[in-house]
Amino acid sequence: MTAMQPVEQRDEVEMLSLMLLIRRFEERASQQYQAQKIGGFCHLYIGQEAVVAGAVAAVRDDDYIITAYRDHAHALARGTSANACMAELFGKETGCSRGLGGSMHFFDKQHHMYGGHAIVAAHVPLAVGLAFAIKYRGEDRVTLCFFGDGAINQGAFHEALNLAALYKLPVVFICENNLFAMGTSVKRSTSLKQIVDRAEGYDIPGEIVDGMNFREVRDKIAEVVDSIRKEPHPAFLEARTYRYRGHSMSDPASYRTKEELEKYRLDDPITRLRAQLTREGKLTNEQFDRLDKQAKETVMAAVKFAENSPEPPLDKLYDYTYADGAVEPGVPAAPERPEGGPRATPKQPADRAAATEDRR
Amino acid sequence: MTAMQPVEQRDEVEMLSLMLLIRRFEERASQQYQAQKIGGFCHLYIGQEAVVAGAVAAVRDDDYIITAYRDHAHALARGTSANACMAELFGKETGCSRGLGGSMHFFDKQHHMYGGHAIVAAHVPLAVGLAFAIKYRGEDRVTLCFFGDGAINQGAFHEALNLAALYKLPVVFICENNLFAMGTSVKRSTSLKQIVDRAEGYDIPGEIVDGMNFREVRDKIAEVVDSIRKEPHPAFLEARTYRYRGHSMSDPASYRTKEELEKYRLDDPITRLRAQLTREGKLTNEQFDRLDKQAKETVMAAVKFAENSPEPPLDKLYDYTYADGAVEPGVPAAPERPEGGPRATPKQPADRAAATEDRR
Amino acid sequence: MREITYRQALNEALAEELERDPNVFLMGEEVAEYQGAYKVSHGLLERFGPRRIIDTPISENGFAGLGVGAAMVGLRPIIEFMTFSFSLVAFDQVVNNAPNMYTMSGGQFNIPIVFRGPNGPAHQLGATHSHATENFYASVPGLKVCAPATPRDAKGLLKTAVRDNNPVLVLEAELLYSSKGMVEPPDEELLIPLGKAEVKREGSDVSVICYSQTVPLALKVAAQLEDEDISAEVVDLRSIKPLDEKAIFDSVAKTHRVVVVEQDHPFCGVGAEVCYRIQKNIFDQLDAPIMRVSQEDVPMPYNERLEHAVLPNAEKLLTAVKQVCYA
Amino acid sequence: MREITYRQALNEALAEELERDPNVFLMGEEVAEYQGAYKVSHGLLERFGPRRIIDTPISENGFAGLGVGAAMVGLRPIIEFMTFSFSLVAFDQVVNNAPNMYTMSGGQFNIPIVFRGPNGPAHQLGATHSHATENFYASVPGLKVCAPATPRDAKGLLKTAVRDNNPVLVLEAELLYSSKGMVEPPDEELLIPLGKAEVKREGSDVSVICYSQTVPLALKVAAQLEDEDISAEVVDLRSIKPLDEKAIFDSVAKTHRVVVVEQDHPFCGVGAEVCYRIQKNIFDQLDAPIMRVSQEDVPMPYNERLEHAVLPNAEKLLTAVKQVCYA
Ligand SMILES: Cc1ncc(C[n+]2csc(CCOP(=O)(O)OP(=O)(O)O)c2C)c(N)n1
Ligand SMILES: Cc1ncc(C[n+]2csc(CCOP(=O)(O)OP(=O)(O)O)c2C)c(N)n1
Ligand SMILES: [Mg+2]
Ligand SMILES: [Mg+2]
Repeated sequence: MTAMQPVEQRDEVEMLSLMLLIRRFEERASQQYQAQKIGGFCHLYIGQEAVVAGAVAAVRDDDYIITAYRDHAHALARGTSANACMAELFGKETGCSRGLGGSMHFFDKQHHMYGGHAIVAAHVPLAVGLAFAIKYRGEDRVTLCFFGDGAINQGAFHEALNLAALYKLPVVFICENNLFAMGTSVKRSTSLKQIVDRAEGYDIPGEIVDGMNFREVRDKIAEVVDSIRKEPHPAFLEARTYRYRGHSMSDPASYRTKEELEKYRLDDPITRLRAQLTREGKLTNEQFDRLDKQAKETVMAAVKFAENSPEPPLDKLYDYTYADGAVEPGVPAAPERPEGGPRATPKQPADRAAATEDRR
Repeated sequence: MTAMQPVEQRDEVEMLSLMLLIRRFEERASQQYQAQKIGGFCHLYIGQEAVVAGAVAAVRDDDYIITAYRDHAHALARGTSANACMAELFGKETGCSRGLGGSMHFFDKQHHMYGGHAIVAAHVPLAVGLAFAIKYRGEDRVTLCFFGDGAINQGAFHEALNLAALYKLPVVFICENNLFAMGTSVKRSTSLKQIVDRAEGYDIPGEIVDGMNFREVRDKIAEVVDSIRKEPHPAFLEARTYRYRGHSMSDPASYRTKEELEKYRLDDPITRLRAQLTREGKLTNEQFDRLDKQAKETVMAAVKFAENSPEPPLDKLYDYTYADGAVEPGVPAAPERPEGGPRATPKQPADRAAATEDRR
Repeated sequence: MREITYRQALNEALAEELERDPNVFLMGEEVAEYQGAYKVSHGLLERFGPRRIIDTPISENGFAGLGVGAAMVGLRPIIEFMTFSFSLVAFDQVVNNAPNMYTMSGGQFNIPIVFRGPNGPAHQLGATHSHATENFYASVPGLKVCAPATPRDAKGLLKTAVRDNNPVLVLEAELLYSSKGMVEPPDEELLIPLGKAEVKREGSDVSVICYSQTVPLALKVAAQLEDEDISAEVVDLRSIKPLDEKAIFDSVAKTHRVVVVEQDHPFCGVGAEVCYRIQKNIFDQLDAPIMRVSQEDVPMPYNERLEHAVLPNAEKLLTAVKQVCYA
Repeated sequence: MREITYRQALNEALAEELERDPNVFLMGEEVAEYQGAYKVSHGLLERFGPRRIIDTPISENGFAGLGVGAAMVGLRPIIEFMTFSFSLVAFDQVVNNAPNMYTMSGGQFNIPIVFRGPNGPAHQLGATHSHATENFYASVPGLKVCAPATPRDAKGLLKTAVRDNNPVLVLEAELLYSSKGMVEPPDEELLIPLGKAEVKREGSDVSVICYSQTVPLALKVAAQLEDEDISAEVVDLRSIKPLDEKAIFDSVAKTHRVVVVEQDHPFCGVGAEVCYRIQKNIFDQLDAPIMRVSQEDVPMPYNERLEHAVLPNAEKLLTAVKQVCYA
């Protein structure tokens, strides 16, 4: 890797705001989940905010980002509105995935957020595909691929890393090591002393960063990304972090001690960046409180927005299975639509879903 | 790994005979394939004999062995008769898999040969399961798992190695690196400078051996196995070797040079062991010729045996889908048998394969 | 008999079989220390120890294969998939290694393994987490597949599966884990054979063929139909493969009308197979076309209302029954 | 029109689409330097270079996923599985990521990808290498599946698949790679729509519904049946999904008797689906139960004679036709 280069970096106070927004968003999501406004699974990122904030602070808006199911923060960090995120959790049509994806499947094409993927490690090959497309087109973008410590023991992870290394693709693999995959500690899932060593098995340069420290994450990713833009190659970062909450809403997290949790809480990424900025005279207590208040208000407004948004219409049920059209006209597009559905499909009038026949 | 320990080793002249038997068997198989006595795919091991011979010379008869589809040699090395091997290639009932497996699926329970597996790397988890059973039962056996250089980029390989390391299972992963996976050279399939480095990614001890040198393979495996018997753990060996023939019978192997092939032929494992033994006064030319003649005769006899053996009977078509019986009586065993089949299945008279209804 | 939950019934089955046979072990993600993602293995680690109740990393293909390998030398693994949606990353081990080994080895290696875990849509888990895999697996020769709907069937089928000498998939119903039902006391050995359906409600006008999560649905609709003077017979397949043709045919011979209500997707699903068998064998008994009620042929949406619309539900089943009854 | 092989037809389709659209690339094991394991991609590396014709390691799940990711940002990958038996290790990417993405993203990301390669039993390759995967994939919403039988269909369907905005599986027939047929000259654009069957032979007594490797079989048997005064109509589905119900129903309305001859396993197979649709929609048109001829429901044995007995073959098809014709 080349020596560190200065990069244009986003304002740190702005990034602190982002971390606050993420924190407040998820606290509120947790509350709304308990109130049964949100269904399915819901995995909170609280405690890990410095990782994604540091990452987006180090890259351009048109770089690609992709992650697993603990993904609210990644969308928010990318610029997806709190409204669209909350509405997605509520399953509303105004959600970032139109209410069809849910908590685990956030997508935002406009902001180059490529999901939200719920099969552990299955998105790592996708990330390599995004990076492949960058190189194929001769662009200087970079793909950031986030995943958990539990993902590194999946076959998909392995195949993807080897391919990325072999084809020298511009992708940063960022392992958010929060020490646990559900109730399984890293020590019980991985034969290695430290996760980053696995990168050696592919000849991919790897480093460890303190995932509770916004600046360290940002600077390390900036350095890596700078090197990649000059000459595409993969890189691996192990970001050591911690989730304060259980794996998902239903997990009491009894597999870890109160002391451990408290230790990490003392190292809180928001408190830490706040202290750094305050110490350096870049932030007053009043400013911080204002930012926090703003974050809370944004999130409250998002809850209202979500509540008042419409549900996805029933008559569009068949609209999101097959994309319309084809490069050439004359090729029928969507099979299996019910008759008389909202969109005309004149080419296959008889061809409706067999299961649908009983549904009027 | 502990220091090398002397092991009870098989007689070297006997092992040279084995290598000759493998060589002559495969030459004859190649000829019979061309004469269309053998169907399907047929992958020859010629050139790699020292690897499997060295391996079996270093372990006990009751240790477990499992490999991929280039498996004739592994069965022969384990003690499966040339008759049973050739009959299998001919698809005869006397074959080691009753003519149902074919070249890629040799099995021999009696000789602890657990296959013969044709999906690349899919047998590596099986090997870990064999090793798991050893440890579960508190035995001191070892599992030897053979696979090619092409297998190390499959997800199954990765997951299996991590599991073996995590559970400290008694298995030796032996990568028969013959430099090519079909037409793809290792350099084009793997991001690493040397395959053995991948073992580090699992904290598994790894070493390279000269796979053309019987004694080196044997001694290294003996050393590793000795260490494993004392305290179960996985180990990794990269055996550098070469296949003289194409990937399968239909491959002209035009992706490599004549010079490369010639270079390796000069390093022939049989010639090498013969020279060592001759130099040491343990083998005369006459003895060697006799051994070779014996090998050829055994193989010729095997062809005759195979030719004269019966085909698996048609009326047993449904006999090998479900194993009979259960631990407890009263549970119907095999579903979907045609009516009036050779075996009584009174429990489900109406339950015959739908597809079979038209076959009388 | 006493009333226990489906979850408890599975737990008892596991405990009894672990107790009975030292070759049986349970392996999967979070089955031990966490007591099971859905608590099916609650208490087993404490009782049987870490040698036999084994947590794994997230490596379904790896540990499914480990199980098959261990079964080759006589162990009897029970492999838990946290859900069968995750079995898709282990697909090759389940459909290639487990069921083919017995054939490929000419009968030398049978694979006495159980793959189990919740299968089918649960509640708002979205497209990746709502797979109903029964038609995939039932189409593979060498596998047996069952999908119990009641605590009693869950216990009896799982115990039988563990004792079977072949790979058996026990597809559990996540939404039924907390449902209750009468089950024989633990000192009475309960084994329910694979391949035997059960008439869960007698009727004379129409056969509603169902399994797993569609059984309570069918029973509910059957009760509703009573008010409209339609007498529905509810046939719970219990096993998908082997399929109990006789029980199906017996019911159809009585009612002459059939609706299959299945939790998988329609295309090449269980309903299609049942339909083929009926029309092929007792064509003349049919007074109306067979209808199926299944998932709509779309990936599962997250939104609750849409999910309900995609699932087989009471409205759809009622409509289908009336249609085959020309009511 | 000129006569070319099925292999050549596929090769032309690939070359024409690579030529037409710079977003199209071909990736898979041995597709480039080796010229394809079955030589389907012969000459393409030389013509289009290593940027667009890309050899991979043996990592099906990895490069299938790579393709899906590249398709998310507008590339149009053609992913070759050396055979579809090896697609089973990539099953999760093919059935979870490719078809679900469009739904899960609320319509933001469609996945214009082609997965192609030989599918179904070839000749004595044994249980692991003989998988017919069409019923697996056709049951998954969001995928389209075609299985051409002639050079013309192979070319026209593959070209259409590349231009489709959704994941399409092109299941090729290894045993037909060297078969010949008439195809439009290269300067005439040949696109055959997905979801359109073709009557490959007109007849009036019985509809034989087939696809891929069973089409030549059906045609051969139809010719034999002529001698016995049975006029068989041969309907080549060409696409499994979407399924051309209309073409099927039109033929059945004419013949009133149906045999489906499929290359997959019977249980939850294509034949079951076709049967359901027919009886459901035109029950009254049927003069006899529908019969299917498929693989026997056993893992494929290596022995040639047994393999022949397991496969759908002429004897079985003849018997089935006579049975539905009560002849
Ligand atoms: C293939 C697969 N197996 C199992 C699961 C169930 N599961 C969801 S998240 C998870 C733990 C993942 O842990 P990690 O990768 O460390 O991420 P974290 O939750 O800590 O962010 C598991 C086992 C899944 N979604 N996919
Ligand atoms: C999953 C899978 N993908 C592809 C194949 C086709 N295939 C058979 S052997 C082979 C090459 C394997 O090479 P290697 O592992 O080096 O073993 P060698 O043939 O050199 O002994 C390939 C690609 C397969 N059998 N399984
Ligand atoms: Mg984690
Ligand atoms: Mg090799």
